[in-house]
Amino acid sequence: MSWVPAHSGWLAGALMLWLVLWAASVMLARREGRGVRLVVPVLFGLSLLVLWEGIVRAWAVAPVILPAPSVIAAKIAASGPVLWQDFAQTILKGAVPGFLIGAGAAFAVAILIDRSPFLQRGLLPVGNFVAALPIVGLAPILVMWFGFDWQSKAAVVVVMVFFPMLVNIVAGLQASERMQRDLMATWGASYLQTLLRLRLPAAMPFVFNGLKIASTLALIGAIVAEFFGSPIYGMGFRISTEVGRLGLDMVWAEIAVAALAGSVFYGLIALIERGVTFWHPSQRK
Amino acid sequence: MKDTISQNQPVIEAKGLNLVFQTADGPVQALKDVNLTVAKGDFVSFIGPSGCGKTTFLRAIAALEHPTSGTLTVNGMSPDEARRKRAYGYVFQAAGLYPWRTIRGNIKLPLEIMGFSKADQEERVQRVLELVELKGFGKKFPWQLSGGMQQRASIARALAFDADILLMDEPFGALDEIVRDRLNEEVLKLWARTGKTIGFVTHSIPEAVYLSTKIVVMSPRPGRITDVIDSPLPKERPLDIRDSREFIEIAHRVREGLRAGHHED
Amino acid sequence: MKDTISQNQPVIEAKGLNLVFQTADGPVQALKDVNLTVAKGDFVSFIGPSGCGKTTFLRAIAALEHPTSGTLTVNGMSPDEARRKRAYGYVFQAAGLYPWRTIRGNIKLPLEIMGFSKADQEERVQRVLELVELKGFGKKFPWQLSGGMQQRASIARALAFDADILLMDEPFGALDEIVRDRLNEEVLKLWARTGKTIGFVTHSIPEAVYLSTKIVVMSPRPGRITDVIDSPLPKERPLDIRDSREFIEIAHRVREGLRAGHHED
Amino acid sequence: MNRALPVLTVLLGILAIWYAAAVWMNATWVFDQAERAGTTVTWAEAIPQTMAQERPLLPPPHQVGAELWKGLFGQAVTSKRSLVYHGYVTFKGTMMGFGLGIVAGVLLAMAIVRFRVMDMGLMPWAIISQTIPIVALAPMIITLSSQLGLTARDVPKAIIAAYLSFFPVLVSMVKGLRSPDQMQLDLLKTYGAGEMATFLKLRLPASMPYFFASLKVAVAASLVGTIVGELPTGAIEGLGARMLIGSQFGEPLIMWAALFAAAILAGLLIVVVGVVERLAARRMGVRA
Amino acid sequence: EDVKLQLKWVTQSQFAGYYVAQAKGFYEEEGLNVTILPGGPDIAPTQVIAGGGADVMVDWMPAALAAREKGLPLVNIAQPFASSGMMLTCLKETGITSPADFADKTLGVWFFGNEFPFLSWMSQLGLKTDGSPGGVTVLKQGFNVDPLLQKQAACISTMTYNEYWQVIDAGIAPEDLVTFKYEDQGVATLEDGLYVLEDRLADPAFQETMVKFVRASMKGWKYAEANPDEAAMIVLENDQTGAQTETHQKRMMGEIAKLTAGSNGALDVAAAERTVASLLSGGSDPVITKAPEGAWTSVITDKALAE
Ligand SMILES: Nc1ncnc2c1ncn2[C@@H]1O[C@H](COP(=O)(O)OP(=O)(O)OP(=O)(O)O)[C@@H](O)[C@H]1O
Ligand SMILES: Nc1ncnc2c1ncn2[C@@H]1O[C@H](COP(=O)(O)OP(=O)(O)OP(=O)(O)O)[C@@H](O)[C@H]1O
Ligand SMILES: Cc1ncc(C[n+]2csc(CCO)c2C)c(N)n1
Ligand SMILES: [Mg+2]
Ligand SMILES: [Mg+2]
Repeated sequence: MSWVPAHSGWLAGALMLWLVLWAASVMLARREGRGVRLVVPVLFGLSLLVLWEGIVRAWAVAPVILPAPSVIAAKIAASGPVLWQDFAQTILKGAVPGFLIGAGAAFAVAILIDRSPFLQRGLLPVGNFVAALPIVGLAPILVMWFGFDWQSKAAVVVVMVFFPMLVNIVAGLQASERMQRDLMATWGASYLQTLLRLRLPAAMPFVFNGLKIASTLALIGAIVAEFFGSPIYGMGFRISTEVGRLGLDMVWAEIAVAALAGSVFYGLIALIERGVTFWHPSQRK
Repeated sequence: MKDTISQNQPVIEAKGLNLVFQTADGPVQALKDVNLTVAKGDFVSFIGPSGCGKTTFLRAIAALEHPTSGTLTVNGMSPDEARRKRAYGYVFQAAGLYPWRTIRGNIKLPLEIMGFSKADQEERVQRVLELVELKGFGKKFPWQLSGGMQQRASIARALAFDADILLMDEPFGALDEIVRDRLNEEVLKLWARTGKTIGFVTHSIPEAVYLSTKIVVMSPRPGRITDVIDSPLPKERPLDIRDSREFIEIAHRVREGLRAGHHED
Repeated sequence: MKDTISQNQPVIEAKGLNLVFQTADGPVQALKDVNLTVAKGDFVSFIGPSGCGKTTFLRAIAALEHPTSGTLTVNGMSPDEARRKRAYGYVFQAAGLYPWRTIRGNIKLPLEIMGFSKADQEERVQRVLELVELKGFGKKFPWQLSGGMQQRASIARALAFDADILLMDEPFGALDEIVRDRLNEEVLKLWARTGKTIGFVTHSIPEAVYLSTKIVVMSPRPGRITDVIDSPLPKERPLDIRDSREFIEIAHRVREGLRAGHHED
Repeated sequence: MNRALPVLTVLLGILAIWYAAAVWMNATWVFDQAERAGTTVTWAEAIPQTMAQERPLLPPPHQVGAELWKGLFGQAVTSKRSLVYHGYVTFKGTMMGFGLGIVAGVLLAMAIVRFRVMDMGLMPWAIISQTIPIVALAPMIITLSSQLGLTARDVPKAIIAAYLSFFPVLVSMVKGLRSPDQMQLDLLKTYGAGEMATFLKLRLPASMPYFFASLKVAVAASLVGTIVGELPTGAIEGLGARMLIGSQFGEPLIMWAALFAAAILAGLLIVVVGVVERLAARRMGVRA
Repeated sequence: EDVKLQLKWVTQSQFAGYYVAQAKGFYEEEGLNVTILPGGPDIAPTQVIAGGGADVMVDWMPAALAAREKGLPLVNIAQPFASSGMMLTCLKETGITSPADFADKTLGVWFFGNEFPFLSWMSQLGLKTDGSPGGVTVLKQGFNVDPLLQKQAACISTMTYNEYWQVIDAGIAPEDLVTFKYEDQGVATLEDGLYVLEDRLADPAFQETMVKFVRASMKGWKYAEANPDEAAMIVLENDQTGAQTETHQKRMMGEIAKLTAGSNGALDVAAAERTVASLLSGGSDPVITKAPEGAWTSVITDKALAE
């Protein structure tokens, strides 16, 4: 590969367009408002795509190495049903149920050990430690245990999600201020009353923090697990197979879907968070 | 007849109270040999430098801390029993409102916990909101109100379930002097109207003198009572009373008491 | 001769000053038609309810805000120029020491930024530490000191580069009354020793009366000056002066001024 | 002592569950084999057999322990059969990625705090970047880096590790660089300080506690990235490669031992970073 | 001269010839400095060579031809493997006795470019692979034989030299297994061949290097065939993970020798054309759509073998 571009026209054009988009972002960023918050990142992303397209075309990069965004876009448009099938398998059947089960189980365990400081003191360091482990290493084992279909993917996601969630929920349950707990005590509130009316609401910012971390983990877990065995559809399956077939445009199409799904997933959690923890200083307008 | 008896029966009675905290650096004697009798309808202020045990004593009364030795009775029973009988309304320095509940929701909270009926809850919320002049603010969230209003809401919350004893730990410490003046006047009115027994912690000498029928001066390391002053001021107290000779004399005595017990830190 | 002239030349002069903030809810007039002349060596207190523009005015003097209209001169020049000439030492309500620097490091900070020589820096740090009686605490970190000591360190920091004008925005608001009394005495001594011009914001009437040669009473919505009181108290002021007739009279006038300008919020 | 007891209890509990699960899961195979051989076994006979299989579905703890011991101490640390050696390879990758991630995170955070466009344009993409499954990019990272003349095997691994570890650093640093309050900023203004002085004397030192707090998360993420990077990218050496080979050649014990070696490495890294954090905190004058 | 060789999979006896040629100094004798790059599950040799990361690669012909259709002009310059080692291994207890019994069963298959022979076989059998009734259910098999042991699949793909023995090692007796070799079913495709990019071959200097490389590699292969145990030990020394075992590799070498036997490196054009035909006959979804032109050349082997 030479450093001198083969088609410098494309490069010049792309650079120009990039500059224009960039300048537009800079100007817009000075303004205030909701629309700006949305438009600027979109422009920013667009400017990167333009640069990418320009570089690929200018140096005539082989499509088996890095396809141009336009090629990827065409592939996405042409492969709707396949992409949907993969999405359904990996995200809807693997990641989402795993996420829900993992988070739910963490919640249940957190409540169960809530009354035992002893168990908490034991489980928290262990949980913190496990949360830092490369759990993905368990993927081949879980595929062996739970079979090829989505169950094993969900299992990987459950394991990956469980500990970060547990740690966050337990921390959240301890997050209420002493003054707030004392108030409950002066009213003679029971454990359950205190839990429902004080500690759970106070824990929500932590819970959502955990959910956000878990949402990206869930996606990675579900996709990686497919590398160790899967039916012949699914995002991880498609990615690994198409790399072997040099179908790089399809690989990028799946990556785009994954990024989109991940962002929507994350955005959804952030939205619910806004609704539930509207009172938290970080959420107030 | 009954009224007179209960008038004379002490509401709070501490005898030889000691309270020691076990900390990593060794024991801390937060209260040492504290003796105090508070009668029904008293307005008792606790004043003293930081760390002298004011908060600890108030918490012990509300059964939030347990004395190491000595006896402490509230309405003739143990603080724990009194708590179960809903004897306390407690107001902390910061308003301590739950940010996820509206003002109305915050005031309702103790009522829900104590199992008041829905109708009764509504009625009481209305009443105390009026009492603290926050009518119309029930649907706001705490952070949408100024500091003074928040503090009034937290007082309303403590009043809603009609506890005998109102304990306030530096309720106005975070407010500016003018707002504080007004709230002081309102607390006095409230006290006059309801006849509650009030325990009040403050750092401000004028505030203590202006409000109280009894001023308890405390001193730290170990936390103990150095002076108890029964105020000769009348029950009716306009703000101007603070420029009167009597007021200034009591204030002087309190200041002297404080200075004597105050070590350089 | 020269001394007399500079004595009479105003250090701070505001004429018809207006300052409007543009906020999401529309414009807020923080200062309206403010006129004030401060002479060299004056100790000016600003007092008034929350939101009356005390902080804004002090910030405008230090060129941290810019007036919408009117003129404001400091030593005969614009606040921006004066800032470049290092005319200001500013002390905020909280000590605002940087926790990652020792006391000595904190005091050095402005000196480093202003490019004083290493030797000069050392010498000045020593001098101001002595001035605020914190000798020997230079190597401590802020959190190892009590609140009062922290506040003294922050004053030392503002003194280190010998600014003409010392601006203090509620410097003792967070401290308890006893500590506050002591620091008030010390500020007075410092003022007497250095002859600096001091602008001082407070919420406390006794504090304002005790410290100032000139008390500026302000009132909110829009922020304006409602009264300027030149104090007849002598320069030498023991703490007891607060029980004197003159003191109580000025305090009364300030309180009346405040009450008049204070609206219910 | 009274901190160790609960942890020990929990660990003992986990061990007990593990043994029970091992018996239950491995028994299937014992009964299957018996059936193929046309004999029958009782549970009493089966249980010892579940404890010593060559290819157990779930190896019991002592088997993993023995294999781990063999891998760690059974040979010279320079041997390719030594888990210490492979642990070191993974450690090197982790550190490279960690360093790269820190640099990238800090630089991006500086740009985001300084330039409003960066804040509005870049921050959402930083979040989106973390929702992309990095493993999908691994093959392309390998070919692209070889295209650019970076043929060293460490490079793609480090890039993957850095990709995962830059994010926590970025988020914390943005928070940290923005942590000085208006008062602290104004104070510097009254001194007539410029942007550079404000950055060096205020923003940077103020961000340090946030920075160090993010390191624990970042180092863990970097380790995950390295192992993920070792799984597919050539399976040459490192703990990830051993896991893969263990899986490929039906040697579950090798896989489990590598998994636990990775856990030990993670533990060590976190402890070390924790100590660094505490030392730094002390230097920065933070209360103990 | 420097030569970089990209393998298709991890270091194992499957590639013994190259490791032997290196260890025994055959490359050195030709004046070559050869770097052997092991592969792995995420490494597509085709992609590596396209990106300039290697000069020559080992791959299966179906994958190379598919890449050629995608616009990556790969050319086979030598074919050390004469026959195919791929087969389907089934559990007898599932009742499978012939390919006719595959219908409605679950079969494990390798993907990542290794799936093409299987797909063309199934289409020749007329079995659908999309999971519809009457067809077969296909699983993407991972890196090991667990799906058979866990009975998640009725049959799995195995190589005669590797996975089959893992099934045996796992305790399943050969009598309990039924195997279908692609070779026997007439659907064999050419496995491990050497491929380079067409445009580079135009350069005479590169041609010369490849001649030397193929000559030395074949010398290595023949040595390995003759000394299987020694060859296996050389492979073991080159395994950097240290996780491979001697028994595995020695046995693998023994089986590999059977596949390289009879090849002097020159491509059997008839076999290549059979491969193409088999791939073209993929029914509705053929692996390649038209017969490739210039996908192999004998220039290199002609010169290398002419002593
Ligand atoms: N939970 C606790 N554990 C250990 N020591 C405590 C605890 N609570 C209070 N103390 C110590 O007991 C002493 C009295 O504290 P207390 O809070 O009652 O003082 P205070 O008079 O309310 O002070 P302030 O004016 O600062 O609120 C202090 O030395 C304090 O450090
Ligand atoms: N940066 C700003 N943007 C918009 N409005 C502001 C800003 N700063 C102050 N204000 C408004 O200007 C008015 C005066 O504020 P300022 O802080 O000067 O009052 P203050 O007298 O110092 O009050 P306090 O006693 O509470 O400190 C207030 O209404 C305030 O809300
Ligand atoms: C994803 C994946 N692809 C292939 C194999 C099996 N495999 C190991 S060696 C070899 C022959 C080609 O070199 C094959 C097919 C696997 N286990 N996993
Ligand atoms: Mg207290
Ligand atoms: Mg102010």
